[in-house]
Amino acid sequence: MSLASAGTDRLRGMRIDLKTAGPLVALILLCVLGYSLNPLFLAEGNVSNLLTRSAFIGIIAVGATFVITAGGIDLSVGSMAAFIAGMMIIVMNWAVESMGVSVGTVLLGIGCSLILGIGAGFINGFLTTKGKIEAFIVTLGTMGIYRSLITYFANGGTLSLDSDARQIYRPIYYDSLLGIPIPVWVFIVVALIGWVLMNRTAFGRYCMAIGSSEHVARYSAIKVDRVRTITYILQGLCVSLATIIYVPRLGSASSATGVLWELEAIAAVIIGGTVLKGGYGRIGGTVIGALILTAIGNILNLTEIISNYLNGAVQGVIIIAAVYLQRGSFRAGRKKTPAQ
Amino acid sequence: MSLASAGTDRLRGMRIDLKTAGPLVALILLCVLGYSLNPLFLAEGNVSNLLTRSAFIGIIAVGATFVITAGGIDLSVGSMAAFIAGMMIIVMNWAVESMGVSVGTVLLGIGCSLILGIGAGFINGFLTTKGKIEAFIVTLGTMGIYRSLITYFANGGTLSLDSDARQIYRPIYYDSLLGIPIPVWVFIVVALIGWVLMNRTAFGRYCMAIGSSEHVARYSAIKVDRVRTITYILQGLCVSLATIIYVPRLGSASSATGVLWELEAIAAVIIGGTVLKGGYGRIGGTVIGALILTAIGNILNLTEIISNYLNGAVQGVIIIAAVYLQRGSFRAGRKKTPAQ
Amino acid sequence: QDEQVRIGVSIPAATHGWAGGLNWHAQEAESRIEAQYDNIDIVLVTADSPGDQASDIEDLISVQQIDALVVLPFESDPLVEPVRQAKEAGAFITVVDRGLPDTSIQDVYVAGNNSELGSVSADYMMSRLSEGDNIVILRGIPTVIDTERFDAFMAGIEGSGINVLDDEFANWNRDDGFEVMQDFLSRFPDIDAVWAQDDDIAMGVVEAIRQAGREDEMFVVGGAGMKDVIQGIMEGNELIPVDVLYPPAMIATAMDITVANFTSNGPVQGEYILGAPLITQENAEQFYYPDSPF
Amino acid sequence: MSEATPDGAILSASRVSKSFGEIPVLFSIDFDVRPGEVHAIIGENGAGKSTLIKILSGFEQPTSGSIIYDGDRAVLPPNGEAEARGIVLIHQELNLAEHLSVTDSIFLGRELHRYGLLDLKTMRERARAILDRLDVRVDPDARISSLSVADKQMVEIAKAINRDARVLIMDEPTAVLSVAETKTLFEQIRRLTEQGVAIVFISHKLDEIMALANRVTVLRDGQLIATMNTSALTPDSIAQMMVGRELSNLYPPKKEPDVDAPVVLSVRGLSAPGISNVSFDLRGGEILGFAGLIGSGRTAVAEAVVGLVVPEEGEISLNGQPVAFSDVRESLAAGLAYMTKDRKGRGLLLNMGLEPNLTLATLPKHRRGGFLTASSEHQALERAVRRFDIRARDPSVGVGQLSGGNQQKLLLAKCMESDPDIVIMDEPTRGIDVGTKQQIYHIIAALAAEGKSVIVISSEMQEVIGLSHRVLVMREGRMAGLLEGAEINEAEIMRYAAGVKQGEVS
Ligand SMILES: Nc1ncnc2c1ncn2[C@@H]1O[C@H](COP(=O)(O)OP(=O)(O)OP(=O)(O)O)[C@@H](O)[C@H]1O
Ligand SMILES: Nc1ncnc2c1ncn2[C@@H]1O[C@H](COP(=O)(O)OP(=O)(O)OP(=O)(O)O)[C@@H](O)[C@H]1O
Ligand SMILES: [Mg+2]
Ligand SMILES: [Mg+2]
Repeated sequence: MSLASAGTDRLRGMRIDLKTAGPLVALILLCVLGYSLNPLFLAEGNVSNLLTRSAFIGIIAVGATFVITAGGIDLSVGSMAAFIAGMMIIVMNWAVESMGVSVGTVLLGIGCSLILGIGAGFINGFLTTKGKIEAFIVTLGTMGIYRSLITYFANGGTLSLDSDARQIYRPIYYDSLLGIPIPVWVFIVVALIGWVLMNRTAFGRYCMAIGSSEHVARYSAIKVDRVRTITYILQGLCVSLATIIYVPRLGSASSATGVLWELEAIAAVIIGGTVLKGGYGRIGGTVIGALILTAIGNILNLTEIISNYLNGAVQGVIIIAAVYLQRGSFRAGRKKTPAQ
Repeated sequence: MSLASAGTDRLRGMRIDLKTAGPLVALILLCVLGYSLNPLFLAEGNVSNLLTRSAFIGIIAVGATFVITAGGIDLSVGSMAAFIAGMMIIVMNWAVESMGVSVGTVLLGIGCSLILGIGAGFINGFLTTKGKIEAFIVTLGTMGIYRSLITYFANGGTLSLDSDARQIYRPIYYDSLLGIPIPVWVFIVVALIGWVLMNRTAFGRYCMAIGSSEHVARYSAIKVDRVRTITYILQGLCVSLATIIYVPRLGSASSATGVLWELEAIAAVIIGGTVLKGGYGRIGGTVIGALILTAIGNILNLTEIISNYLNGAVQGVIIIAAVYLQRGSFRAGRKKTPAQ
Repeated sequence: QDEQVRIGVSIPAATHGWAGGLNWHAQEAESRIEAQYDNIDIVLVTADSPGDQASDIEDLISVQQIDALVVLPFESDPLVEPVRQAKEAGAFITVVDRGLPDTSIQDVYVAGNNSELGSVSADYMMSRLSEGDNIVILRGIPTVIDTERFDAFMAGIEGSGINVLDDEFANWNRDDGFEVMQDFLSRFPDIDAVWAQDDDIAMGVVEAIRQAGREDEMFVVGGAGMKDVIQGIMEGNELIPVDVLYPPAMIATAMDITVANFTSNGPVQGEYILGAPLITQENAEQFYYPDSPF
Repeated sequence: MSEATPDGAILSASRVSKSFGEIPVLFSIDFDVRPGEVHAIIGENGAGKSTLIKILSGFEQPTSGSIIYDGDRAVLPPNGEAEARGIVLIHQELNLAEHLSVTDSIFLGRELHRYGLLDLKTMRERARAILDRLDVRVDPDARISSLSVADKQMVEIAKAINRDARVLIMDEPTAVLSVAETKTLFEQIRRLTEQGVAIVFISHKLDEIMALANRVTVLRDGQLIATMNTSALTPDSIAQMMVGRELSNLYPPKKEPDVDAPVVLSVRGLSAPGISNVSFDLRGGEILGFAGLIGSGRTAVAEAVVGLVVPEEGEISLNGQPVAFSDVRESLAAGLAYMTKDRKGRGLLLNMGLEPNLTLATLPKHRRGGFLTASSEHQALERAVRRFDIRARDPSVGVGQLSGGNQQKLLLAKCMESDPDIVIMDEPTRGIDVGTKQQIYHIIAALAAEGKSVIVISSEMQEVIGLSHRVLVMREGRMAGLLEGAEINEAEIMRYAAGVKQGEVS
């Protein structure tokens, strides 16, 4: 009669592994494909590039995992990133002009980014929860607003960071620690914190509860609006962190910055096995999803066998195939535990 | 004891009106705004332009209403439109070359469009239902695929319709019937059929039931997969119809055709009051949503008060405000009939 | 001589007409050059944003291990570092169209000239219009290229007394060109000329003017050198009487020059300015490529 | 033995077994039902009743054994398609799409057409007629989401009655119905049996079985215990067959609360959507029953008290302090817990396991240093399983796959997790078998004995009578009467509830 036997526990552990295995299998197949097309795919330099690149989308997607798990959606992340990057540059350039260059300049920029990210996330959250407007509309609106604002502040051109400030800031993107690039460290830390938040705190549980049934959550003494708003703030924070490591990469921002990142971030989340309608979130899957997306882009640059015009088609086919593979093994493990 | 008096019937009528009134009020306010900014906004020529323009997005959005109501999503409509337009032009040019120009050429193009639209819709539906892949991923994939294919067939450039064929085809966009442009007629007919399908047939009920709870629908002996697939086919058909009136407008298609139409179509649907998570669809609202979106763009072109760079921001603010207004009055009418 | 040379070419993806032409010319040049020289391999990659392009260049360096890079930057500033890395990895650098602020990185610069496109258009406008005449402007996508063209044009007509009624973005897109022009036409009863600064936009503008039946009131100036437009000019089209060249073929030129660095005896260096000449009925023929998709 | 159809049976199961994965649930069951009879199935929670009738209606396929319908061996089509062949099932859990209207729901999958389009008018009229016949006062155009659980259940019944059933199977249709509604339902069932419809009926309420059924089949742990004529049985003997032991005293003896016990909860002039001017006091150690018909506003009172709904008017004070909860979190922190009767829609996350559901409302208790400790949640579940006798054959499954009664026990456990001083239980024993009911009644009595206070909202009149010290009867959103001591009996409650007698309460 007692249910908690060690046996079932082991069983459960295995099932979870099987679930996460889906995206992982897809990623491994992709790597095999990459390697067979060009062995340099697995060369250290390329792997390091790939990981560093996936950090942007990955960090943003970790935030998106919370939003989506709690039943929301955020389309504004790409423009938000562009806007924050632009404001960081403006603030840092201003600081250089008025106070000269120092590490403080960069810290000021970072501080500004954090505040803007949290603020922007709060606005999205507030409008969705208190304004009771569909998240899709709110974030479609703010998407347009941030994109416009960066265009406006850049006067239709590019905002570029002062070259001295850039010199100080540069290492945050280009340097390594223990052989691992700093953006990858940031990604790792964000993913770990995200994982702990999702799986080991009440907050994560609340997100899943709200996404799976708002009514049940409310009747279970969960402050639905607050938790929802926090997911958007987390998303904003993640965008801000991604921007902080993005700015030193190119030292500039324009209206072309971050275009379509929202689609990529959401795709990474879904490829990772999180359910778009909410209720079930997997940070580990999201990380792998981000790696898969970045790897697809990278592999397309490795070969010449197909016309450039067809890049998008190949990308589309691989994404569909990756998710299909994943669902395949996922279903096997799921027979007994339908996630929805 | 029976409360079924004429009174409640009247009440219900009013309630529905009040609900549809939400978007309508927003549209009227927008018109007032437009008129006050530039009286030409309500000039006959402009109104006719505006209606004609809204036909594309409107027709596509009618299809999207079904997909979304049944709990799905289709991101591929924009690229699908570009792809279909491109194939129509290729086929018609080929027909002109091999058989000379006649009305048959245009009919051939139209037939090709219908087949492609239905086929593309079926593929989306099949992959989502039988392949059990999230609609978001499937249609993100096909979005990339169609966009690539049109780029490929157009060799990265523009496909242009043979000028003689164009002469025959042109009236479908530019002519009027009883003073109303033909595209507007098509829009009206599609919207009416859509409304009847949604509200007066079992199919519409099934869409709502599936979107509301797939489980319940399945247990009510509804062929869930089939209904879902049909919604995607309808969406494909709508895209095809929109493309048929689009091609004669400029007689060309390129990789830039239909970019972001998917976002606009979904936005029109949501602004119209359909619930993004499914279960509740309103064709009338969608039509108004499409008009609102087109009107916003038009108003921005008619005035000079704000920097061009900020167009997107104004658009964003208006969309959010429109939906807020709508929700406002919607809530008032909803107190007794919470829609969710 | 038989040493293998790999040349990476990084350009923006074919998201609008001009970029489509760019892609076409790049591909044509690739097959032509690869057929001509056994030892040269060209790797062509396309990007959707400056960030993408930076990634592409990283990949060209680390995976393809290129000997030379031909790059048409999405935007100038953000690509300085990635291109510098290619340089430091030992590649020969050819920059096309949009110059990098740090000119020491490049070995060769093949320049288009956006400002010139603006000022040549302005000169033509002034030659046809007089004080008090009205024009409307349809701009591209809000980016550096567009801003440079626009600023140069405005500087060009300054003081001429020509009124700019309004300007709106048409996103280098025929549909937007059509719709924006429709709205301009309903708004302004008196328009004497339209500066569309891009042939794709101009095509849309022309349709809108035809629809309104106002072909006789105004003329349109586009830009780039799309074959349909040039054909029209050759045939004496009055609605689009001239065009300002901004040839997407410049990428092929740049690739040829880069190849020359490896095949000819002397080193290749310096700037190749292509300029933005005015295409008129007299000289149109020499700019007409009937096979190009653009 | 051959697969001979038992005499006159329209639908029968022969040696039906069922396992989910490796877990066996039914073992070689024989069952049959004849036209015009009511055949009841009873058994403990998780005994396999719902599984059996799902097999009988095609929703599940048997692992072995066969179904004989109309004299022929049949493989019934899945997903309710057997309805077309005359086998209609009312599921234990509500099976309605929240966005649809009442009429739409009643006709879902069976729409009426006219000229190829939906015949809305006729459908609405028919829906109204059926609802009237069932004495249900809901607008046929109302959305399902706006109905109370009981009304939803009535819509389910209306939906089933509307089909041309030859076999009508009902899985605990009365669990949330009060006496009056149950009576109308029974009238309809009798009408149907007279027309020759075969009825399979599941209920944990033994008196209903005695009143309605011709034959009774008892299941225990997936085994067939016996099929007998009702006339040969008494409630006690059924209970004994079910549980396998003698059931004495379903209700624990009432221990009168201290008259001097302080008033812990006081409600004055409370008005909210659905209710107006409700006032009552609750003392420490007291069990207060809420009785009334469907939609009389009992749930609405509870929801207004705990802050799920913002009251329009009135004062609530807790231990003498005025309070205005705007959120369940606040009322829970103040020691006031509310257990919803809508376990599927409001109570449990069906896609999640037992543990996260149990601890959802009390997660902060399981935190150490800000992080959740799995062992602590684990222990909580073990305690709850023991205390409420929750039976899950495979504990890692989603809660949605537990048997209905076990879901209810989990919901009870979840509510008690916060260790409240005052607990409002809405239909606490909905779908729970008699054996466990006894246990739960004892738990409730023990709570009161500890000095805690309990409000029991129940449609099962016996339950209210058997447990409560005082009973508040509601009618049409107002208090109809407050009964004490010997006044607490069925007849008196009915009189207030039906409006025959008007209360002297202010
Ligand atoms: N889909 C399923 N997957 C796994 N186990 C299941 C499934 N459906 C039911 N079970 C298990 O089968 C057993 C019998 O359940 P069933 O619902 O038939 O019980 P029941 O007699 O109806 O109980 P109750 O009176 O509580 O409704 C339970 O242990 C339940 O957990
Ligand atoms: N928010 C609300 N707005 C309008 N009416 C409401 C609201 N909440 C409840 N009602 C109505 O108030 C009445 C009382 O409902 P309630 O659910 O409290 O009844 P109940 O006594 O618990 O009966 P049941 O057994 O049917 O649940 C119902 O008719 C219900 O439809
Ligand atoms: Mg090559
Ligand atoms: Mg059951």
